[in-house]
Amino acid sequence: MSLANDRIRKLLTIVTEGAIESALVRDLDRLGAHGYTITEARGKGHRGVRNAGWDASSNIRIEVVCNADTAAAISAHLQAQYYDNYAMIMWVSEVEVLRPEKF
Amino acid sequence: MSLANDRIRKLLTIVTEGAIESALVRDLDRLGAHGYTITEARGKGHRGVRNAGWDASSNIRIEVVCNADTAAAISAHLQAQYYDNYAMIMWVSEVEVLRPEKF
Amino acid sequence: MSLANDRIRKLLTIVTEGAIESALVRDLDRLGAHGYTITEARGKGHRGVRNAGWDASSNIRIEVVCNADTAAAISAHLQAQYYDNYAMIMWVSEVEVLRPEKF
Amino acid sequence: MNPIDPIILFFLLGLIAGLARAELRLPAAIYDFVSILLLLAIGLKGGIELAKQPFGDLLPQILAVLVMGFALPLVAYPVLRHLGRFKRADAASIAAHYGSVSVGTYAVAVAYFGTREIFFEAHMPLLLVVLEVPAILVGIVLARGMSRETRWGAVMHEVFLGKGIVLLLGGLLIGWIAGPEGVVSIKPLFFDLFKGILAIFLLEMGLITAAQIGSLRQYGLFLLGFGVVMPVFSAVIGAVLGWALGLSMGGTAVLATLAASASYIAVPAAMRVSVPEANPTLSLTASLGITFPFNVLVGVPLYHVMAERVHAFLGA
Amino acid sequence: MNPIDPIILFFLLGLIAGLARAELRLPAAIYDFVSILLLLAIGLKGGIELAKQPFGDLLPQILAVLVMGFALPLVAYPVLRHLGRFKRADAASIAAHYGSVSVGTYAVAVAYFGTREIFFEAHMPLLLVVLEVPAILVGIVLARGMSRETRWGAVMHEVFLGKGIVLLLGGLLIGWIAGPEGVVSIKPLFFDLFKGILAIFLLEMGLITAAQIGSLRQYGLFLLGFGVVMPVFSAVIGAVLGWALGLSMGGTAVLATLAASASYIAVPAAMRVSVPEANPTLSLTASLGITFPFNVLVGVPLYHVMAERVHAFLGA
Amino acid sequence: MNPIDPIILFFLLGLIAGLARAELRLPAAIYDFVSILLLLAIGLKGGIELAKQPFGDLLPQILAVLVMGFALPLVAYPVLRHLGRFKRADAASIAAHYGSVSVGTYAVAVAYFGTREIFFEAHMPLLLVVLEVPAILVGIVLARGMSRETRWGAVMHEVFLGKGIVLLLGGLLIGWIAGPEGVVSIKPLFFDLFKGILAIFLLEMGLITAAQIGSLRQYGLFLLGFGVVMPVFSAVIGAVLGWALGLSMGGTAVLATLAASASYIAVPAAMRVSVPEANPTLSLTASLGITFPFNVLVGVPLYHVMAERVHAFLGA
Ligand SMILES: Nc1ncnc2c1ncn2[C@@H]1O[C@H](COP(=O)(O)O)[C@@H](O)[C@H]1O
Ligand SMILES: Nc1ncnc2c1ncn2[C@@H]1O[C@H](COP(=O)(O)O)[C@@H](O)[C@H]1O
Ligand SMILES: Nc1ncnc2c1ncn2[C@@H]1O[C@H](COP(=O)(O)O)[C@@H](O)[C@H]1O
Ligand code: NA
Ligand code: NA
Ligand code: NA
Repeated sequence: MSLANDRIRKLLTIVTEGAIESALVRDLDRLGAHGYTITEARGKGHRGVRNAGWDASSNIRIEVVCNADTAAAISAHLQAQYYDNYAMIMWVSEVEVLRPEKF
Repeated sequence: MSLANDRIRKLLTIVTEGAIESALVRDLDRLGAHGYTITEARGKGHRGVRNAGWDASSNIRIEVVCNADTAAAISAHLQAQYYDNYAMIMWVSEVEVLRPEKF
Repeated sequence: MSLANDRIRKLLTIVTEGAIESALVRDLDRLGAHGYTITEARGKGHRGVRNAGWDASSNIRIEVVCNADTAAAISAHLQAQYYDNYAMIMWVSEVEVLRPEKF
Repeated sequence: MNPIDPIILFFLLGLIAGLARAELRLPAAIYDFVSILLLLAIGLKGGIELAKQPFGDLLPQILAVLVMGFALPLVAYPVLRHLGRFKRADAASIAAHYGSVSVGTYAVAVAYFGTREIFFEAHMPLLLVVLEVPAILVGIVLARGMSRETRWGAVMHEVFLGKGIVLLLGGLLIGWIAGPEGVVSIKPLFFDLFKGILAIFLLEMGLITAAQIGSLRQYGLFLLGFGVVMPVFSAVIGAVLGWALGLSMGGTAVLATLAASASYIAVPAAMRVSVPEANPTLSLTASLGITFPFNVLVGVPLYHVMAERVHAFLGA
Repeated sequence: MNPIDPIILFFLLGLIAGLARAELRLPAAIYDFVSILLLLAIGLKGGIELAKQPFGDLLPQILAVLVMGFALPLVAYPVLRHLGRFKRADAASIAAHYGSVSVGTYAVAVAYFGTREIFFEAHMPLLLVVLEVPAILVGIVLARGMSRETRWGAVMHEVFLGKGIVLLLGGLLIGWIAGPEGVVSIKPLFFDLFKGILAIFLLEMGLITAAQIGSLRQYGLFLLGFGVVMPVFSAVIGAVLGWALGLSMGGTAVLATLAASASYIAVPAAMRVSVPEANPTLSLTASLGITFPFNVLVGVPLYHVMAERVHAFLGA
Repeated sequence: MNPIDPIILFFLLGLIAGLARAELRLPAAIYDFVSILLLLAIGLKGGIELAKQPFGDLLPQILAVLVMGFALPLVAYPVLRHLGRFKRADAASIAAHYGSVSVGTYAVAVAYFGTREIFFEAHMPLLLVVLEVPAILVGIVLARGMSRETRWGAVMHEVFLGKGIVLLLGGLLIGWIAGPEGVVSIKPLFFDLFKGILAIFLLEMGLITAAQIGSLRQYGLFLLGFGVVMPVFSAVIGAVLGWALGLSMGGTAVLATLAASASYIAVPAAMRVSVPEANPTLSLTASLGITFPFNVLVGVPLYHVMAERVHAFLGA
C-alpha cells in the first residue's frame, strides 16, 4: 500500500441505537478518542428493521478516527458493554489522515 | 496489514436515488445481505446535482457489510439492474468486523 | 489484497462546518472531482462540540471518490485554505469502484 | 381589479431567490410536512362535500373525467414522439406527466377562486384523485406495450399506494365519514392555515423550479413550446368537458386547470419505478420548470376567462 | 349518537396505510415537532387550571395517584413472570410500561370528552405527570433488586430529564405562572391547533403501530391477551380510585383511561438505559401494537361507560 | 403590574433544560422552519405598513439608522481591541455582531409592547433590515483593511443573499405589494400563530444559549462585561436617535432594542466566510450566551424605561 505509515490510523464505524448516544459519547471521551462524527441512520440487522420513524427505532452511525490502541480499547469496551443488549454493529478500516498529530 | 484474516469482510457503499429504496432493500435481502444501514444524502455526479430538496432529488447512501461473495453478487446485480437508468455509484472496501459470525 | 489495480481509487472523507459547503463544492468541481456525496452530521473535535442544533453548529460530511492525483490536489488545497480557520478533518482510504471510467 | 394574490408572490420570491443562488433552503422534512398538510386538507374539503350529496349523482362526472385522463396522454404522446423526436420511453413518460394532475396547481386555483368568491363545485378533489391515475397507466403501456414483463403488481402498488393518492383519498374518506360537524375540531389546522401553508409550499416550489430551469437550456425550444401549448390545449378540452357535464362556470375553470396541470409528485415516482429508462430530468424540466410557473402565473386567470367564454358561447 | 371522531380516523388511516405498505412516511423531525407541541399544550392546559386553585387541595389526589402508580406494575409483574413465563427483565420492563401512562391516549380521551362536552377536572395533566414516574422506578427495582450496582444517578437523569417529563412539567409551570390571561397570546398555536396536531400525531402513530403489529405473531397469544385485559383491569382500579377521590364522572373516566394506558415514550427510553437486557420489541409490541389501538378505538368509550356505572352504583 | 410574558418562560425552560442536560433537542429542521416563519411574518407586518404610507417620508429615518449601523461597530472595535486585547479579526467580528441586530430580540420586543398595547411605528421591520447590513461591511473592513484581496463579490453575496435578509426583505415586499387586504388569507399562519411560534423558537434559543454558556468561563470577565455594557450603551444611542427622529415612545424603545441587540444569524454566517480567522465561539458566546438572555430578560423592559425617560427629559 502506498500510505505513509505514520499517517495511518484506524477508522471505527459504529451503528447502534440512538437511545444510547449520550452514554456512548461519554465512553468515547473516556477511552481517549479525540473526536467523533455522528450521522442519523436507519437500517436492518439481527434485531430487525429500525426505520427511524420515531425515537425508539432510530439509529446513529458514529465514526471515530484514532490510533490502533484506542480503537482496540473502544471496540473491546463496546463489545463487553453493549453488544449483548443493544442493536449494534461495528467495523474497522485503515485510513490515512492529513494531520497525524490531531488524532 | 494487521487485520486477522477471518475477520475481514467487504463494506459495500451504494449512493443512489431515494425513489428505489424499497426495491433495493428487497434485492439486498434476497441476495444474502444480513443487514444494511441507510443515511439520507445529497450530491452530484454524472446525472447532475441531486440536492435532496424534495422527493425526486433525494439520494440515499446504503452500507452493507458482507462476505466477498455476497458483495460480488450484489454489485453484479445492481450493475445489471440499475446502473443504466438510475443515478447510482458504488464502491467497495475491506473492513475488519468484530463478530464475524454476524455477517 | 485482492483488488484489481485499475479499479482502485481514493475515497476522501471530509467532515467540516456546514457554513462553507458552497465554497467547498466549488473547489471540488474546480479541482477535478467528478462527483461528491454529502450527509448532514454532528460531532466533536478540537474545536469543541458541534451538535447541529442550528446553522452555526452544523457539520457536513463529504465523500469524494477520485484518482490519487485528484485526492492529493484536493487535500493539499483544503489543508492550505481551510484547516487553520475551520473545524475540519479529512481522511483517505482505498476503495474499489465498479465502473472505473466514471471517476 | 383584484390584487395580486400573496401566495403567487411567495412563489416568485422562491423563484428569484433560487435564481440568485440565495442561501435559502427549506429542510426536506418541512417540504414533506407542508405537502402532507395540503394533500390532507384538499381531501378533507372534498370529503365533507361528498357527505352532503348522493355519490350516485357524481358517477357520470367521474366516468367522463376518467375518459379524459386516458385520452390526454394519448394525444400528447404522438406529438412528443414525432414532432419532439423523443425516445419512446421519454415521450411516454412526459405524456403521463401531462395527462395527470398537479395538486399544487389545483391549490393555487382554489385560492384564486376563493379570493374572488367565485363558486365552484365542492367535489372537485374527487375529480382530482380520479385524474391522477389513468395517465400513469397509459404512460406505462405506451412505453412498454402490454408486455408480459411489466410487473403490474408493483406498478399498481406504486400508483395507488403513493403518498399523494393515499393522503388525498384518506382525507376524502375521513371528511366523508366525519362530515362537516365532525371536522370542525381540526378546522384550524387544515382549513384556517391552508393558504399560509400553501404560501410556504409555493416558496419551496419556487426554489425547486429555479433549480429545474437550469436544465432548460439543454433541452431547447420544443420542450418550452410543449410546456405552454399542451396545458392550454388540455384546458380547452377540460373547459368544454366541464360545460358539457353541467358544471358551474367556476367548476369549469377548475376542471380546465386540472386538465392543464402537469404532475410532479405521483407520476415522477411511478415512472421512476415502472419506466426507469425514461429520463426524469426531461419530464421534470417540462412540468416543473415550464408548466407549473406558467399555470400559476398565467394559466389560472387564463382558464378563468376561457371558462367564462365557453359558458357564454355554448350557453349556460 | 355521536359521530366518529375524525382523529380516530386519522389513526386508522395510518394503520391501514402502514399495513398496506403504502409509500407514506412522516419525517422523524415532524413526529418530534408534533409530540413536542402536544406535550407542551397538555402541560399548559393543566398549568392554567392550577393557577386557579390552591395547590394544597390537590395533594391528597396526587398522593393517591402516586400510590396507584407504584401498585399497578407490582400487580402486572407476577402475572407476566409466572403466567406469561417472561424473563425477569422482560416482565419488569413490560410491567413498567403498563404502570406508567401514554400521553397520546390521554390526548385522545381529552378530545373524546371535549367533543361530548363532558366535564372533567382540569388538573388532570398534573396527575398525568405524577403517574409517569413511579412505574419506572418499580420496573428497575423489579429487574435488578435494590442492587448497589444500579447507577441511580443515571436512572434519575433518564426519568426526570427525559423529553416527556421536561415538556409536560415545563408547560405546567409556564401555564401556572403566566395564568389564563398570560397564555392568551399563544393560544392559537397550542390550543386552537391542538386537535389538528393530534390528528397528524395519530396518523404517524398508526404507521408505527402497523410496523409493530408485524412482530405480534412472534410473541403469541399471551401478549395479546395481556395487552387487552391489563388495561381494562387498570381502568377499573382507576375508576374506583377516581370515584373515591371525589372526581366528577368525566374526571373518573379520564383517570381510568390514564391507568389503562401504557407508555411508549418515557418508559421505553428509561428501560433501554436502565434495564438494557429487557427486549424492547416485546414491550413495544404490547403497548403500541395492542394496547394503544385498543384504548383509542375501544377503551376510551368503554372507560366512559365504566365511570358512569361506578358513579351510579357507588353513588355520587 | 403586567404578568410575566409566557414566551420569556419558554426561553427559561429551554435554558434550564439545557443547563440540566435534559434529553431535549429540537430537530434542526424545526428550528429552520420556525425561524423562516418568524422572518417572513416580521417582514410581512412591516410591508403591510409600508403599503399605507409614502416611502419618501421614511427616507430620513432610513439614512439616520444606516449611519448608526456604521457607527456602532466603530465604537465597539477599539474597546474590544485595546481594553479586551482581542486579536484584530476577533475584535472586528465581535464588533460586527453588536453593530448588527437580532431578529429574535426584536420579536421579543414586539411581543412585549404588543402585550402592553404600547404603540410603536409599524415600519420598524424596515429599519431592522436596514440595520442588518452595515455592521457586516464595517467588520470586514476592520479585519482586512480595504485590501484588494477581499472578494467583495462573495461578501456581498453572503450579506444580501443570506437567509435572514432574503426572507425579511421578501416578506416586506410581499406585504407591500399585496397590502393589508391581500394578506388577510395568510394571516392565520403568519400573524395569529406568531407568538406561539416565537415561544417554540425561544425554547430552542434557550437550549442553544445553555450550550454557549459552557464556553463562557473560558473567555472570562471582560466578555461578560462587554456583553452587558455594550447593549446598554447602544440602547442609549438608539433611544436618543429615536427621539431625534420624532419616533413615538414605543418606537424609540424598539429602536433602542434594535441597537442593543447583537446578531447571531446573519453576521456569524457572513464572518465565517469573509473573516474566517475570527473565532466564532468568541462572538457567539458574547451575543448568544450573554447579550441575548440579558436583552430578553432585562434589556427590553429597561429600554422601555429608557425611552420613557428620554421622551420625558428631552420633550415629546
Ligand atoms: N451487515 C450489515 N451491514 C451494514 N449495516 C448493518 C449490518 N447489520 C446491521 N447493520 C446496522 O446495525 C444496526 C444494528 O444491527 P443488529 O444489532 O444486527 O440489529 C442495524 O439496524 C443496521 O443499521
Ligand atoms: N465521484 C463521486 N464521489 C462521491 N460520490 C459520488 C461521486 N459521483 C457520484 N456520486 C454520488 O452518487 C450519486 C449518483 O451519481 P451519478 O449516477 O454519477 O449521478 C450522486 O448524486 C452523488 O451523490
Ligand atoms: N477523531 C475524529 N474522528 C471522527 N471525527 C472527528 C474526529 N475529530 C474531529 N472529527 C469531526 O470533525 C469535526 C471538526 O473537527 P475539529 O476541526 O477537530 O473540531 C468535528 O466536529 C467532528 O465531527
Ligand atoms: Na393534466
Ligand atoms: Na397505565
Ligand atoms: Na446592535
